[in-house]
Amino acid sequence: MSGFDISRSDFDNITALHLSGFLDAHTVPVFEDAIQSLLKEDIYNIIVNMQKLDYISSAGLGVFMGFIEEIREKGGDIKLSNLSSKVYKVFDLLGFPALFEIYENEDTAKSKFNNS
Amino acid sequence: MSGFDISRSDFDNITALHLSGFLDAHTVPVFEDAIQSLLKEDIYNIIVNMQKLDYISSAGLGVFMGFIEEIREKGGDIKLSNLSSKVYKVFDLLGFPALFEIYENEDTAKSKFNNS
Amino acid sequence: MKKTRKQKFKLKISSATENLEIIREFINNIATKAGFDEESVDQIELAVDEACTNAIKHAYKYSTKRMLDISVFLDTEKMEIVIIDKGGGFNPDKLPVPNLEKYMRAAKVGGLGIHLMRTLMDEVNFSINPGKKNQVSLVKYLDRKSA
Amino acid sequence: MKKTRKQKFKLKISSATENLEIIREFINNIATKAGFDEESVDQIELAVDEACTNAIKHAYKYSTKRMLDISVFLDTEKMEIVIIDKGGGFNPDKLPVPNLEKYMRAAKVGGLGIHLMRTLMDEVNFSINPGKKNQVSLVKYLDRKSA
Ligand SMILES: Nc1ncnc2c1ncn2[C@@H]1O[C@H](COP(=O)(O)OP(=O)(O)O)[C@@H](O)[C@H]1O
Ligand SMILES: Nc1ncnc2c1ncn2[C@@H]1O[C@H](COP(=O)(O)OP(=O)(O)O)[C@@H](O)[C@H]1O
Repeated sequence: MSGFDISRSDFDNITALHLSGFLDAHTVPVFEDAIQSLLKEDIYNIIVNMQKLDYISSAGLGVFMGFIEEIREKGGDIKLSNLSSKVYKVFDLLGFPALFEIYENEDTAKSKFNNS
Repeated sequence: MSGFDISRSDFDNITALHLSGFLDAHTVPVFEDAIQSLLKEDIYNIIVNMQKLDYISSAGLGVFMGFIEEIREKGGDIKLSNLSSKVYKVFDLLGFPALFEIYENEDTAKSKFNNS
Repeated sequence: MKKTRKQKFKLKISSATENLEIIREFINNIATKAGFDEESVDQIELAVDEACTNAIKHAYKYSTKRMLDISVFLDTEKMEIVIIDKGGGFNPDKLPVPNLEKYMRAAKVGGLGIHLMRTLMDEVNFSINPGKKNQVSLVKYLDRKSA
Repeated sequence: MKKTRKQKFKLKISSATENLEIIREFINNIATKAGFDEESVDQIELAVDEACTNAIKHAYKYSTKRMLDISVFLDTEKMEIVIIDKGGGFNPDKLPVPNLEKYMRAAKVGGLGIHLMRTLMDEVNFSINPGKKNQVSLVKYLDRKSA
């Protein structure tokens, strides 16, 4: 029963959110709030690192769909990294890999922001 | 859901049973059978090493009460070792430490057989 | 340690998202004991989460005074989970196939749950009786390779 | 992630020792979420195992066709678990205090369960109605230090 936690790392022009635990209909508001805070600070280059995320349901996937348009309009992006195979499968089942960039590790995700 | 397992190590005149997992009313027959086998082989110097035992209920404690008299009559003993604090508490609550020898580790338990 | 061939389980639990974790572990434990491989267990767990989330959100509109009603039927060939609510119901045949690109542009956060259930499970059946008994049955067979 | 103040849970599960593990995890999860410390959670889990084992063994004599009936009531001050069986009942006031030394000499393997429950929990109450409804209520308070 580990609940859900987010920690944040700020780099030059990129911020990474590290999710851990369970992202479901109960814990989704925590994740939404974290993204909202970034947008309020005009941070649009976002990496969501899921290394320690044990579980995601469609409620969690919804957060990505809910914010991505606004973020891309501002010239930013949400890039995903470090998905466990269990979590990746859920993203994959719904076709997320065609619409979101998913990287093995955070550094690669970071470099993709810098290149663009 | 790790179930229950026993592995056995035979020394000169002592046998150690290593319990792992959950010892409850469901898994008790496995433990009883293991002790029965030892008695059939005329092995009466027994160490029960509980290092990997995560859980014990009164059904598990019953096995000790059920066999100890017969074993001691034959000049043997059941000595306990490596109890986690969680498992020790259950033994302690019912007063087992007054009637069974409980040791921190298997080597000490072994040496107590050799001394006697 | 013999196994019982046929089993049923019934769980009633307050309709609260905070209970999803307890429900998932309960389902996970039964599915594991039933002999499903890890991937199938994960799939069953997620499908049940989606169905319960729908009952909590749509049927009971987050009123934690209502109770979720979850039954599990297990036999040697399959596991069936039935989730019942007494909410307003809906028409499961009229749901669009989710279009992720469209959803993203519209910032739509939902609409994936039932599609997921259908993808994850071997059989998904609804029986809707608004206000009385809306039920979704989720079935997974033991011998089939995961979807 | 707000918490619901008052909650109830009801679990019906085949009366089989193989289900004790599922029951324990279910109880453990609720007790943990309720905010009990680890030692108290362990104590509650063990007391419920003992009560369920008794129902499986004494009330239903290992017939796995019968169902265990477990209810959990949670509020801000305590957790109560009620286990009901419809077996032949017994007189809980006539049980001897277990005498380990005597038990060992007689190779008696049982007789510790109810004593354990009483030691582990803050309140243990039986209400016996043979053949109809035998119930044991196990209560643990949140603010009290473990026994
Ligand atoms: N148990 C239910 N009671 C009432 N309506 C429901 C129920 N389950 C699903 N629905 C309806 O079906 C729609 C699609 O459900 P779903 O695919 O799970 O997506 P989401 O719940 O994210 O909207 C919901 O938006 C809701 O209108
Ligand atoms: N649910 C029950 N139905 C009928 N008899 C019971 C029940 N629970 C306990 N008993 C009786 O009380 C006795 C003491 O129970 P307990 O202390 O748990 O020890 P054990 O079950 O190991 O004998 C049992 O031997 C049994 O005769």
